[in-house]
Amino acid sequence: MIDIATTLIHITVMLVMPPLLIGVINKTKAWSAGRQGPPLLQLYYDLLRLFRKDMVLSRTTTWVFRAGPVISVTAVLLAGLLAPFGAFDAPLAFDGDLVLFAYLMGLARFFTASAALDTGSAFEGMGAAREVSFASLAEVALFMAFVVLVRLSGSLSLTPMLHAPMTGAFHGLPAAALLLVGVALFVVLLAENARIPIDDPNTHLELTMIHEVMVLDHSGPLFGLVLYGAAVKLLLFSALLLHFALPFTFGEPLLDWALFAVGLLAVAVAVGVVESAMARLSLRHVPSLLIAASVLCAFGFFFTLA
Amino acid sequence: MLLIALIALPVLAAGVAMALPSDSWRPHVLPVAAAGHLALTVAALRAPAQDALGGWLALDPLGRLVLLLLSVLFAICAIYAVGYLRYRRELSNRVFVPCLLIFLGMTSLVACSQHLGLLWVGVEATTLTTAPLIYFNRTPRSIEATWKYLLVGSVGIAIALLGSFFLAYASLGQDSSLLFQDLLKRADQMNRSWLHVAFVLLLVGYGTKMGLAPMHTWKPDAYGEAPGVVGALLAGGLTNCAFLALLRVFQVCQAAGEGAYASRLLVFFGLLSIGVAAVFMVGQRDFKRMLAYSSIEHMGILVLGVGLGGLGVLGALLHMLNNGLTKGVLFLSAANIHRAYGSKSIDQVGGAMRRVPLSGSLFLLGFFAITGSPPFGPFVSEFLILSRAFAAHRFAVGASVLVLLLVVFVGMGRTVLAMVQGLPASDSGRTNYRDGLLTGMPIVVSMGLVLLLGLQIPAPLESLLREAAAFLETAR
Amino acid sequence: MTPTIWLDLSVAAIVLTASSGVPGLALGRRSGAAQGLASLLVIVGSLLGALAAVAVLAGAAIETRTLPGPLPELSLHLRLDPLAAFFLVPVYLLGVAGTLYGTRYWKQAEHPENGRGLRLCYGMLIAALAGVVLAADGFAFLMAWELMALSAFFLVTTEDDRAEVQQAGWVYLVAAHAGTLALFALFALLWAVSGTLEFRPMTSSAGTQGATSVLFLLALLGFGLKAGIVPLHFWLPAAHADAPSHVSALLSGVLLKMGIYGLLRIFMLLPAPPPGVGMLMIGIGTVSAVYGVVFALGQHDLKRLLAYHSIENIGIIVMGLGLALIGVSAQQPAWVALGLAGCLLHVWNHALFKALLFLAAGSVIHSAGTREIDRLGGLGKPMARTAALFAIGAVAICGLPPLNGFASELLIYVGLFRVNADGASRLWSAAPLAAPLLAMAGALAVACFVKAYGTVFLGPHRSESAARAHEAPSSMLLAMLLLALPCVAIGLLPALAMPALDRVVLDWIRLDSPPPALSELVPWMPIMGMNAALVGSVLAVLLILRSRSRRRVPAQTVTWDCGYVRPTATMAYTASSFAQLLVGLYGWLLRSRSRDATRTELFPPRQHFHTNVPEQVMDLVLAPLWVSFRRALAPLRALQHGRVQHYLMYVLLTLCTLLALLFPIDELLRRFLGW
Amino acid sequence: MNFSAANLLLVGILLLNLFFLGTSRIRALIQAAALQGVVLGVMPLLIHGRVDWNTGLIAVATIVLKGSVIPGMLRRALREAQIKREVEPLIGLVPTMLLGALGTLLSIAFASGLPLAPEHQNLLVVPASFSTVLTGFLLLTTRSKAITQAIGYLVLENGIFIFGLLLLEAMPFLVELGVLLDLFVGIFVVSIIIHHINREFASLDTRRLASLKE
Repeated sequence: MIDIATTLIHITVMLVMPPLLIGVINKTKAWSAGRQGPPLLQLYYDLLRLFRKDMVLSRTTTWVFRAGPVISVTAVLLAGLLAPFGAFDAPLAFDGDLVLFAYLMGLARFFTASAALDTGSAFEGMGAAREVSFASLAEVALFMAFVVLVRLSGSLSLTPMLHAPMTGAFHGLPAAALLLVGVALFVVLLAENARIPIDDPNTHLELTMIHEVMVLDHSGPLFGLVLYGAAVKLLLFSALLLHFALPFTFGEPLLDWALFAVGLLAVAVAVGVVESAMARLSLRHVPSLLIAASVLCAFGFFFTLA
Repeated sequence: MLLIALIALPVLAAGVAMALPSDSWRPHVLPVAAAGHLALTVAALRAPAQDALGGWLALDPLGRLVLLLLSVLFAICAIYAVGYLRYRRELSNRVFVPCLLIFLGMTSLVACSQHLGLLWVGVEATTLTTAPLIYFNRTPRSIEATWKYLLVGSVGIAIALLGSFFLAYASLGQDSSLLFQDLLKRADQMNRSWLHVAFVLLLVGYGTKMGLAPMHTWKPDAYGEAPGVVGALLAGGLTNCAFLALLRVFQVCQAAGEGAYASRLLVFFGLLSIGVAAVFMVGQRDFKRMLAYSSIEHMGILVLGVGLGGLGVLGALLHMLNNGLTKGVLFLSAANIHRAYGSKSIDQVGGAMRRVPLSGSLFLLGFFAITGSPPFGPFVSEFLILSRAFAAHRFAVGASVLVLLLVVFVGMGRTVLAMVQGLPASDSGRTNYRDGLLTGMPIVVSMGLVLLLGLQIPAPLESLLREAAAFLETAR
Repeated sequence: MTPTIWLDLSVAAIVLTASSGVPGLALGRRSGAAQGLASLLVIVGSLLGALAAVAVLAGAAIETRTLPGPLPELSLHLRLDPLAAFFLVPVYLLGVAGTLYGTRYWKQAEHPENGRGLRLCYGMLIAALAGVVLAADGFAFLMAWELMALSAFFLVTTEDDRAEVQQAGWVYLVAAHAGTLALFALFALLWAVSGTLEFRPMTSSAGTQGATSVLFLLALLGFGLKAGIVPLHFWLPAAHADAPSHVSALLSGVLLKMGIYGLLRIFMLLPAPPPGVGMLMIGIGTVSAVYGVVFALGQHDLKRLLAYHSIENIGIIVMGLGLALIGVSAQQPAWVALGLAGCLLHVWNHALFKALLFLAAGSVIHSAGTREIDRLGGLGKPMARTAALFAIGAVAICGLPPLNGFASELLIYVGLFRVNADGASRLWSAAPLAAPLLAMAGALAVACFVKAYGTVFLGPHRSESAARAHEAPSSMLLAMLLLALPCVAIGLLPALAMPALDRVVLDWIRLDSPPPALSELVPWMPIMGMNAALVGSVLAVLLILRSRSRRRVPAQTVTWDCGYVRPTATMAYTASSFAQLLVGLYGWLLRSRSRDATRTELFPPRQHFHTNVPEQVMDLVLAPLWVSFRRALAPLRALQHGRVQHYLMYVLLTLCTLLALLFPIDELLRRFLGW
Repeated sequence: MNFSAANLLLVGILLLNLFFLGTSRIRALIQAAALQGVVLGVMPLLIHGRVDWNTGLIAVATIVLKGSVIPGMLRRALREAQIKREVEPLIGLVPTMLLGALGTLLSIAFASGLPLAPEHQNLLVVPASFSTVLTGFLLLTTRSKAITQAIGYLVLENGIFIFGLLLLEAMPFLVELGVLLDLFVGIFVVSIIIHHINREFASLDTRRLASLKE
């Protein structure tokens, strides 16, 4: 049955591919910097190593510290079941799943940040504070985008919503609205996944980090879960974005999957390019960027009203 | 005979009290006389309508209502007075006690009298008998208060007399009797312009006695300086006598078809009184004067209700009872707090709920009752009056009353809570006063009555109220 | 059974709870027996009442009864319909939990002075709350309403020896009385317009159009003051923060909801409102939600923080109500169903998790002795159970799956998006814009509760008192568990709550076409599946980790913290610093006042930094207004200046004016010349 | 015949009012009050026309009370209060006189608006009573000494009494006596209080009685 097949592919892609994206990003950055860079599969190696390592726990911590990464990975993976990949329906699609998608991310955030505070370290506290603060603005942009999409597609479920652009039924203002939403979603992607210009994943000054600094104390399998979860999150948002970047389908499953995979890698490259081209914004200016994203979507909404 | 006994008994008791030599025994005449009077009142209320002195004395529903209130309130105050006077041994009560009794007699006379002139004589007599009561403390401030009370009150009463003459003259002509039922009969032939002038004069005159703004000026002084028990009797008894007189005049006006004009004036003075009271209650530091202004406010509510007519009248009559009894609670408990701290300024008084728990709590409850909180009586009557305002499409009136009530609540509440809450200030004067049976129980009783009126008005009383309202409305 | 038993049960419950505190007055100031008896009475009464409520929600017939009032015109009507039953459930649940909690939290032996009064008013309050929802006419409603306000006032001022408590109680009292007066007007007007005090749906005749809008505004004022919607919330934070915790739980859990109940009840009576009303409600709700959570972020006091979150959640509830009203005006049963269901379910949910949080906060205060978040910390170790319960409440209040907050917010989201999806360009097509703001409120709530939970229960101890903290006694834990379990149950299996909601919606709605069942509007099956998967897999992974670490015991060390050998509590991130970024972002709204002594000399001495967020409406609007009002009155007070001559002058002037009015001046001149 | 004589006396009363407002000496004030009392005592006989028991008794009582007893009490109060015999008006004498005159004119105009019973036509009773009441008020509001205010109250009562003359038939005898009695007791109590004021404050200046405010 094709459905089962799709689901299986969906899950495998979601489980297997994420670390590759990170690899691609780093490779891109390395090349543009004229360096050799780590191998594409570096993260896979890291993960394997981490899962084999022992844990070191701070005496200050409680169960929250351990539950944090677990819950966030689980939440993100479950959210992945709701996001349609390319031309295919998501394994689960129902009215209102968009809310569940966003709120599962929120759950992940809650426990990541709590786990960070559990260590009682000033740096991790800083990271947690920034994470939750910026997320509150990213959330607005995300839901604004949803509002526009619901308006255009007339449906309350991610799958039909995101497939709407592919129907190519939109011209004029609605099309413009879609474009704006796409841009906004890209910004959200950068923010949610702690990429430049919002955050610099491999800076070496803890004071300026957001996501990386939250997990300073995690080690061994826990740290592995954290890294993996981050990668999956990146994949999911890229998948959302792809519906705007490549709004068409061949109608032929294999080709479509190929297209989707290529698309994901392309997004990774794009992220990498952005990271090598741009500098990190100072924290003061991050909010304005996110607000700008929401404003774009607001324009989109008014286009749809017209 | 019953009616004459109602008036004579207290006067005789006054004589007895005057004759008694000992200051410590004399007060006990009060409860005895009060009990007798209460018994007579109940008998009179049960007995069929009767009259005495050729119809000059009779009990119509209005009179019954007022008489009942007076008798009950006096009984409460009489018991309290015994306890109170024990704390004031330094002062002779040779004048005080007899005057209280005469006051009872005269108010009963007002309640029973059916004759324009006799009514006036009664009211004037109450004025004169209360002057020594206000002067009980023998301080310069109390003299000042008495002087103002006497002067303003007497002038007001004089104007009322002129008004009565005018009313008499307006109906001059055929058989010239000044009995109210005759006046009502002849109302339609009355001369309009005389009637108008008469109503104005009587309104100002008896309004002064009632304490309607702007003729209220004597009230804060008198209530502030008089002993609490006197304040209770003035606020709950005397004012209602004046209200009764006003009602009778209003009735005549209605019978003459001038109800609209009279109602307009009543509503106006009602609003004005509530407003003035509100202004002076905000930031009032002397709690007895605050109670005086509260009394002004409620007189305003009474005339407002009557002016609005319909259910408003029923509400006003009910409110007369509620206000009288609640004022009893407030003045008596305030007096206890005054005793306990030796001051009536909220700068010295604080934490009364801890220093005198019973009086403090009763004072707080009384505050909630008088500001129209259920389950107490005033809530019911005020709700009736306000609903009437809206039902009569007097939206502006209703709205402004509500706003003013809020201001009153804020002003009064600030003072009351400052008194009862918190810890007693260490420097505030300690006195030998403690809540006792005699000074506590009467207040509890009247609080209970207020609660009863709010939950379930006894059937006989209800029918009495309805008769009275109907009696007032018949002329309309 | 006879169909009249349920209302009788409710009345019995009212009597039992109302009288619960009375025997205690007779017993001694320190007698624990009195407390036990009172608690028993409350619990028994609550169980009876809850039984009746559940029965009606489960489909028992609607009953009405008339009790004698002070006057025949004012007899008291009672009515137990689904809406009332729905609100009765949290009343009694929280009543039981709070009473259980109180037996240890407010031991008579430890509070001989105010313990009895507290219990008396506690029972009274529960009874009054039940009375409010059962009342079926304006008079009975007002009566119960004001009783509720008064007993709540006495509860708030339990510790009236503290100045801030007096102030909080006073502001609350004034706000409550203002609201009651507005309701006075509301019901008087209703009486005048519809001709009866009983709650009967008004027939929208021609004359009532103007009256309807006035009634709506009065209701918004009167009930809004109670519900604490912005800007009528000014009394709320102080009152809820300064009351004893199990009282705060009741106040914020159910008392606020009475404002919502009142609005729902009034909208049952009024004819269908214009769509503008619904939009207005959604606007108010959104503003309240964001305002509440933003101010919560700025708080340093655990209970004030929770109090501001009540404003946020009331905002969410009002959004649902507004959605339902839009549905009514747009004749869209689905919108009504979703909006109303979201509103109602969130009423339940907020009652549950907010009470849970207040009780947990109470345990913290009880054992650590301070409400200052920054002086707590690391309580997760000594108070593991309390911490876990607080965590449940925190996740739930952030509306995160798999707990109950998500279910109700999902209903509202779906409703908003549905308006968005099948709405032509009409006035209400702007409504969906509320969704992103609701999302923002949610995200900010996450930030706020990460701050609260992380600073209070996680990290190092920030003070001696925190270090000495101990676990709460079992009765208090039991009370919290009583609230936490429903949170989890509704969260994991939201479908269970739907039949009750359907019944209320069906009874409330007044449209030509009946509303679709909620289970058709929102697919609960996949959601419950996701919940199960989430919980299951998390537990599985945790078990794997545990077994693994049993095999290979993880090394214990200090927090790495970039190489500090001996990290101290002062190095940990404080709640204030945690919120700093957002507080700065919303500085234009918060106007946080900071007092820091930044020195510049070489060896600066010990320095202090202190910030606080004032309560805007109170400090910046009402207080100055009142002051200027009093200043305006001052000259008038000169009228009573003690000169008897002038007093007599007033009399004379009044007299002359009235007489002059009798005689128009031209008339007077004519006669004078003619004479 | 009688009526014109009555009018004559009424005009006299009007003049007395002006004198009340004009004089600066308290003793003179008391004299004038006494005189007015006597005049009032005569009035009933003139207006009533014939002399019968009621009117006679009322006349006698009036003359005795208003003419001698009450003025006597006031004199005693004045004597034992060792004070300046000056009136000490709060506003000047002349303005008060002018006010009084204006008041008289207005009351005449006002009275002309009220229809009189046939038997009382062209009788100055109403204007006279009005202006007397007004005079009393002016004394009460513009004079500072307690005793002068007492006199003002007395004059006020006189004004009302004048109007009462129109009602001799209507108002029963008892009431008339009751009124007189009340007035008497009133003045009596007032003079007692004056006595106390004098003892407490060593003065009758009511400007000192202003400690109770707001």
